[in-house]
Amino acid sequence: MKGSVLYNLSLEGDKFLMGILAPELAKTSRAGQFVMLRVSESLDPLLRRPFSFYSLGKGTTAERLQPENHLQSHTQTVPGISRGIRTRSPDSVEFLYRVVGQGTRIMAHMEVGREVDLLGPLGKPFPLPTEPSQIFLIAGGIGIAPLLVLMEDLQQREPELFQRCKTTLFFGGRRAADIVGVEDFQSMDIPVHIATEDGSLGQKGLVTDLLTGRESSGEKNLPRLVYTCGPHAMMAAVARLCRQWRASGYASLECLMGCGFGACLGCVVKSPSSAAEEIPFTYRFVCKEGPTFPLEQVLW
Amino acid sequence: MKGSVLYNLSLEGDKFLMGILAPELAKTSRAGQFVMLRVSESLDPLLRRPFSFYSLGKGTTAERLQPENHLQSHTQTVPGISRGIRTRSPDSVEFLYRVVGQGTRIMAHMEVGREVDLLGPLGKPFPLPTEPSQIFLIAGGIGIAPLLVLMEDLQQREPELFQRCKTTLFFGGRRAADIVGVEDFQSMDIPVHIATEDGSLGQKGLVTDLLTGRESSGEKNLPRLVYTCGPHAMMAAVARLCRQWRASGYASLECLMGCGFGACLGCVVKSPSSAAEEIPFTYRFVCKEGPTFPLEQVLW
Amino acid sequence: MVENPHLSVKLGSLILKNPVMTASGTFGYGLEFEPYLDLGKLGAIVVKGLSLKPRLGNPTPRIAETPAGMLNSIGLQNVGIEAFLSEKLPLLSKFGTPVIANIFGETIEEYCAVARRSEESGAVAAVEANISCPNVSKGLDFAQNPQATLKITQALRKATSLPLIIKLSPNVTDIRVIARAAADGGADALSVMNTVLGMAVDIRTRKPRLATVTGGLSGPAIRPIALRALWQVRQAVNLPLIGIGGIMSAEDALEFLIVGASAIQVGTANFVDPQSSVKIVDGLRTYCQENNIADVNSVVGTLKSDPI
Amino acid sequence: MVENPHLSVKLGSLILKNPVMTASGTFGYGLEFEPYLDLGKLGAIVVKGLSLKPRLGNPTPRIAETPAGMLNSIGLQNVGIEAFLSEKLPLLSKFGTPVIANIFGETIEEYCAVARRSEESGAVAAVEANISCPNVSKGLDFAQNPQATLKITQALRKATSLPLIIKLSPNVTDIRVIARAAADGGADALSVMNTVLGMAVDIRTRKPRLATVTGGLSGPAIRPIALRALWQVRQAVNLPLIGIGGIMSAEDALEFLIVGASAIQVGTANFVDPQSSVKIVDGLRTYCQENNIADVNSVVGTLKSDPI
Ligand SMILES: Cc1cc2nc3c(=O)[nH]c(=O)nc-3n(C[C@H](O)[C@H](O)[C@H](O)COP(=O)(O)OP(=O)(O)OC[C@H]3O[C@@H](n4cnc5c(N)ncnc54)[C@H](O)[C@@H]3O)c2cc1C
Ligand SMILES: Cc1cc2nc3c(=O)[nH]c(=O)nc-3n(C[C@H](O)[C@H](O)[C@H](O)COP(=O)(O)OP(=O)(O)OC[C@H]3O[C@@H](n4cnc5c(N)ncnc54)[C@H](O)[C@@H]3O)c2cc1C
Ligand SMILES: Cc1cc2nc3c(=O)[nH]c(=O)nc-3n(C[C@H](O)[C@H](O)[C@H](O)COP(=O)(O)O)c2cc1C
Ligand SMILES: Cc1cc2nc3c(=O)[nH]c(=O)nc-3n(C[C@H](O)[C@H](O)[C@H](O)COP(=O)(O)O)c2cc1C
Ligand code: FES
Ligand code: FES
Repeated sequence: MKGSVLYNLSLEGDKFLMGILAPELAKTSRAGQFVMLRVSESLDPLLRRPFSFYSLGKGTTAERLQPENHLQSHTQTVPGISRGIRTRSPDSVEFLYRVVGQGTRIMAHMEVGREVDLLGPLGKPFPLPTEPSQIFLIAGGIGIAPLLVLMEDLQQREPELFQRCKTTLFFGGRRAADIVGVEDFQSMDIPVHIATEDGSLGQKGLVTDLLTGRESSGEKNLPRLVYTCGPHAMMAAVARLCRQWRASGYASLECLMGCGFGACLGCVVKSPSSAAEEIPFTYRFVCKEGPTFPLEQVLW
Repeated sequence: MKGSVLYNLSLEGDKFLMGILAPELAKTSRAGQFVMLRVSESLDPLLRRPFSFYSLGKGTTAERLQPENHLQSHTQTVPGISRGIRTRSPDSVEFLYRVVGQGTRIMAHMEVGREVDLLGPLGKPFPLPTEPSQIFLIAGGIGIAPLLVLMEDLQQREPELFQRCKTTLFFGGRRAADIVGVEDFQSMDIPVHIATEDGSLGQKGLVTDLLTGRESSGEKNLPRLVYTCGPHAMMAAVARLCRQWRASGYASLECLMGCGFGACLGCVVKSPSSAAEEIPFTYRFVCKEGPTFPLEQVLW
Repeated sequence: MVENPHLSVKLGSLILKNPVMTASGTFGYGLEFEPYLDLGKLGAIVVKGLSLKPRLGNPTPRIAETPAGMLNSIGLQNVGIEAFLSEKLPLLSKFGTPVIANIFGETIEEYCAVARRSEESGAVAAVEANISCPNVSKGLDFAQNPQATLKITQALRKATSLPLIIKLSPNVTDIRVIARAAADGGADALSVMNTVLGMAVDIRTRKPRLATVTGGLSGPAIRPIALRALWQVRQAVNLPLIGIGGIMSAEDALEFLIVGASAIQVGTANFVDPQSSVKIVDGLRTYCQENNIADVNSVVGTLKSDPI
Repeated sequence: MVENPHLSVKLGSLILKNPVMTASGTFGYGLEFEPYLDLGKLGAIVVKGLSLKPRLGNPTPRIAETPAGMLNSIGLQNVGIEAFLSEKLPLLSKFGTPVIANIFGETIEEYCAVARRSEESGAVAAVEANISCPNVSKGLDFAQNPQATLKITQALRKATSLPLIIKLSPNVTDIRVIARAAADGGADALSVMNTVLGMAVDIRTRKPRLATVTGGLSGPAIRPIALRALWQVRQAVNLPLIGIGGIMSAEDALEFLIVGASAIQVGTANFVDPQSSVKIVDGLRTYCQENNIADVNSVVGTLKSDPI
C-alpha cells in the first residue's frame, strides 16, 4: 500500500512525528496494530520496519502536539528538521518514531509528498474496555506510541464509555526529552504522571516507582485495566504489579521482525504453555498473535 | 568533496542536466576529466559512478539549453521532473547524464539543495589544440558530454585560438531524443551536423556516414584535430577515419570503474605494446591514463 | 510479440505452470500469503521445513539484518508433519498449485518417515529434502559430505516415489561433488542453494546478533554466490535445477534461468514484498512477450560464455 | 575518558601502530592514495598481489557491481616483484608504515622466490601469502586443501624469516581445518578472509558480467560470512588473526575485533571512499575514548556468547 508523507516533524530529542495520507489504512486499522514500512527502494536496508500507529487521524485534539524545530537539537545523528505542519484528517495516520538506526534515520529525512510503502494493518488490536473502569496507561519512552491511538479509538467509537472510564497516563523516560506527546493526552483530559531517571522532568526514578505501594492506599487507587508499552523490563514490572492489583493488563511488545505477517517465524516470544502440553513453554508470534498480548500470555 | 545540487533538469528522452555547486572542483578541473559520484549513502548501490564534466561553469553561453518539463515524456522509468533552473556560475559544474540503471535513476530524483559526494577531478584532461586548426568534434549520444566543456575551456583559456580554430560538431544518435545540448554548441558558433539512425533528426544513418568520403572533396574539408566520445564501435570507426585523414585524434573512453583513481585495476583497455615489449598488447587504465587517450593508444 | 508465452516447466515428472516457486521457510505454510496474492498463480509452493515431530525452534533473537541480506536461525520451528497434513494441507490444496513438502530430520530414518507421510497424504506433489540447514546440526551437515549426501538420497529414493528434490548447501569446498552424489543417489532435481553460514555482532552488547551465534545468510547479498553455485552444478549433473538465492525480481530470476535453472525459488523477497513471487511470474511473462519468446524453457541454459 | 588510547597491536613479531591495514588489491601500491590520506597513519599497507614476473591480468570486464558488493576478476595484474621493489617500495617506505607484500605464484617455488626477494629488499615488514585467489587457478586452490596449505606454508616458512601471514579462503567446507594446517605449517598470523566465489549475468546479452565468468565477491554483502569464518578460525587456532571482509566503518571493524581479530583490513571500502582506512583508525580511537578503553587490545576476543 502506498502512502504519501503529509508532515514529518522533529520533536524533542531524536523523536519525530510523521503524518501519512493513507485513506485505506486510516479506515481499516485499529489501535495496537502496526504497519511494516519500507524506508527505501534500495536493497540496503532490506527489511521493512515495524511501527505502531500513534494516531489514526480520526481523533480531534484541541491542543496539538507542539512540534519544535530542533535545528540546534542535542541529537547529533539527525538534522532535526521539521517538514510540513500537523494536519490530521480521517484519511491520515500518524507514527511517532525515534531515530535509532539506519532505517529511522532515512525516515527522518523524508520530505513532504514523498511516497512511502506500507504493509498493514498488521497484528492484533488492543481490546478496548467493555465497561467503565479505572484505566492505567503505562508507557516508557517511545512506548507511548500505541497508547494515544487506543484512547482516541475508544473516544471515537464509544464516547460515553470513554467518559465513564477514569484513565491516567504514567509515563517514564530517561530524561525529559523522552517525554513526548503529553499534550495529546492532556487534551483528552487524561492526567499525566511523569518520571524520568535523571529527574529532569516529573519525579526522579522509574515509571514503576510512581506505581508501587498503591495497594495500601486503597482499592479506588488501583486500576481494573492496564495498557502498557515500553522497555521489556518495565513491562515485566508492570505485569508483576497487575498480578498484585488483580488487574487485567495488555502489553504491546517489540521484537525484531523479518516480515510482520507470520511468514518468517522470527518474532517469537516465550509464552506459558497450557497445562495439557508437556513442554516448559511455547512460542507465540509477536506479529500475528500480538503485538498486543494479555500480560499473562507472556513469560516475562 | 561535497557539492550541492543547484538544478536537475529533465531533457529529451531519458537525459538530465545536473548543476552542482562545487567551487573547488569548478576551479581545479579541466575538460575531459571526470568525477566519481556517490549517488546514495546506502550500501546499495555500493560503488561510485563516473561522470565527465559537461560544463565547468566558466563558459558563458548566450542561448541556454532549453530544459523541457517532460511529465508526459516517452520514458517510462523516469518521472522526468525538472528541478530548479539552469544558472551556471564560476563555482558550479554540470553533468549531462542519461538514466540507464539504478544509480542514474537515483540521480534523476535528486532535489535542489541535496548534498552530493564527489571524488575528483580524476583522469587526464583532453589536450587543448596548440595552434589554429580545423577541429571535428564527433559525438554519439551521451558522448556529447565531455565535448562541450572542451570548447568552453578553450574559449575561456585561449579565446583567440578558439576564434581561429574552425570547429564543427558531428553528432549522432539512434533517435531525435538522443540529440541534446546542440544549442550550447550553436551559441558558441560551432556548426552542428546531426545524424540519427531512425532519421527522426538530421541525416538518417550513423554519424560516421556524415564523415566518410571527405578525402575526395579536398584537404580543406579534413580536420587536423579530432575529439570523439560515444559508443565504442563509433570511436573505433573514427579512429580509422583519423588514420585515413592523417589527423590527430583523442577519444574519451567509457569503462566500468571500481574506484576511478588507479586502485582497483578494473578499468583496463587494450593498448598496442611498444616495439620493445614482447607482449602482444598492454593494458592501460582508463581512469588514470585516460579517460582521454590519443586514438592510436587504443587497440580498437 | 508473443501474447501468451508458454511458461510451464518440468522438473522430472513434476509439472509447474510457471518456473516460480516459493522458498521453504520464507512462505510459512502458504496460507499466510492469502491476503496478498492469488496462491493459484504460483508455479509451486514449498512450505516451511517439516519434521516428524513439532519443533519449538531456536531462542531469540532469530533474525538480524545485514547489508542487502539477513541472517536467520529459526531452528526449523514447525508444526510437525502430522499437523501440517491435517490442518494446513487441506486448505492449501484448494489453490491448484503443487505443494512441495520441504523435509528434514535428525536421522535418515526421520527424513524417510516424513517423506513417506507426505506421499501417503496424496496431496503433496514432491518432496524437497533440506540436507543442508546450518542452524540445527551441531557438526557438519549431510550436504557437506558426498557420502552422506549419497546415502540420504538413496534412502529417500527408496522411501518415496514422489519427485525427490535435494537441496544443496553452498557451505562446501566443491558443490559439484555433492551435486553428483545427489544425482547418483537418485534425485529427480536439485535445489541450489540454501543459505550461507554467517554471523553478526552487536558491538554495544558484544553479543552475537543471533542467539545461536551463527545463522543462515539470505537475500540479494548472496545472489552472486547462488548463481555461481548453480553454474558449477549445471556443469556437473544432468538433472533439472532450481535456482535459489537473493531473487528479488524477474530480472534476477532470468539470470538463474539463463545459467541453467529450470525453475527458481523466491525466498527473502517474500518478506520485503509479500507479492514478490507473483510479480516475478508476471515479470517473466512480460519479458517473454517483449522479447518474442514463445516458451520460457528456451531461455534456460542459454548463457553465452566464451571459453577463456 | 581516555584521551590517548593505546591502539598499537602485535601480530607475532610485527608491531602495528593501530589495527587498521589495507587489503591487498584494493589499495594499489599505496601511492595511489597519497592524494587522499596520510599513509603514515595506517597500521600497515598491504600491496597488490605480487608475482615473480609481471602479469597482464584478465580480459575485461573485470568488475561488476552486485547488491552491497562487487565481483572482481582482475587476474592479479601486477608489475612483478622486481619492479615493485625498485620503483614502488622506495617511495612507499618513507611513510614509516609497515609495508606488507601480498604474494602469489603458480608453484610453491614461485611463492618462495617472491618471499625471498621481499625479505632481501630489507624494506618489507611481512609477507602475506594469497593461497586462495579464485581468479587465476583453474582448479582448486591451495587454500581449499589442508595438505596443500600445510605444504606451502612450510615451504614459505623455510624461505623467509619475515613474519608470515597466510590468507585463507572462505570457499571451503570447513575453514578450521585449513587454519590448523596453516598454523601447523608455521604461519605467524592468518588473514581471514579472501573473496567469495561469485558470478553475475547480464540478462540483455546473456553473458556473464565478468570475462572470466566467475570472480571474487567482496564488500559489505560478505561481512556476515567473514565474521563467521573468523569466529570459526578463532576457535581452531591460537595465532593472531586479521579480519577481512566488507569492513566499511569503525563499527564494522569492532565486530571483527570483538570476535577475535587483532587487526583488520579495509578492502572494497577504499573504492567507495579512499579515506575509509584512516577514518576507521580515527573511529576506533574515538570509540576507545568514549568508552573509556585504554587499550584497543582489550576489546579483542571479547565476544559474549552464551553456550546454547
Ligand atoms: C510492533 C512494533 C511496533 C513498533 N512501533 C514503534 C513506534 O511506534 N515508534 C518507534 O519509534 N519504534 C517502534 N518500534 C520499533 C521500531 O520498529 C525500530 O525502532 C526500528 O525498526 C528501528 O529501525 P532502524 O533501521 O532505525 O534501526 P536498526 O537498528 O538499524 O535496525 C536494524 C534491524 O533491527 C530492527 N530493529 C531495531 N530496533 C528494533 C526494535 N526496537 N523493535 C523491532 N525491531 C527493531 C529493524 O527493524 C531492522 O530490521 C516498533 C516495533 C515493533 C515490533
Ligand atoms: C569516464 C567516464 C565518464 C562518463 N561520463 C558520463 C556522462 O557524462 N554522462 C553519462 O550519462 N554517462 C557517463 N558515463 C557513463 C556512466 O558512468 C554510467 O552510465 C553510469 O555509471 C551508470 O550507472 P547506473 O547505476 O545508472 O547503471 P547500472 O547499469 O545500474 O550500473 C551498474 C554498474 O555498472 C557501471 N556502468 C554502467 N554503465 C556504465 C558505463 N556506460 N560506463 C561506465 N560504467 C558503467 C556503473 O558505474 C555501476 O558500477 C561515463 C563513464 C565513464 C567511465
Ligand atoms: C527465515 C528463513 C527460514 C528458512 N527456513 C528454511 C527451511 O525451513 N528449509 C529450507 O530448506 N530452507 C529454509 N530457508 C532457506 C530458503 O529456502 C532459501 O534457500 C534461502 O533463503 C536463499 O534464498 P533467498 O536469498 O531468496 O532467501 C530459510 C530462509 C529464511 C530466510
Ligand atoms: C579489486 C580487488 C582486487 C583484489 N586483489 C587481491 C590480491 O591481489 N591479493 C589478495 O590476497 N586479495 C585480493 N583481493 C581480496 C581483498 O584483499 C579482500 O580479501 C577482499 O576484497 C575482502 O575484503 P573487502 O570485502 O573489504 O573488500 C582483492 C579484492 C578486490 C575487490
Ligand atoms: S515477523 Fe515474521 S513471523 Fe513475525
Ligand atoms: S577504476 Fe579502479 S583502477 Fe581504474
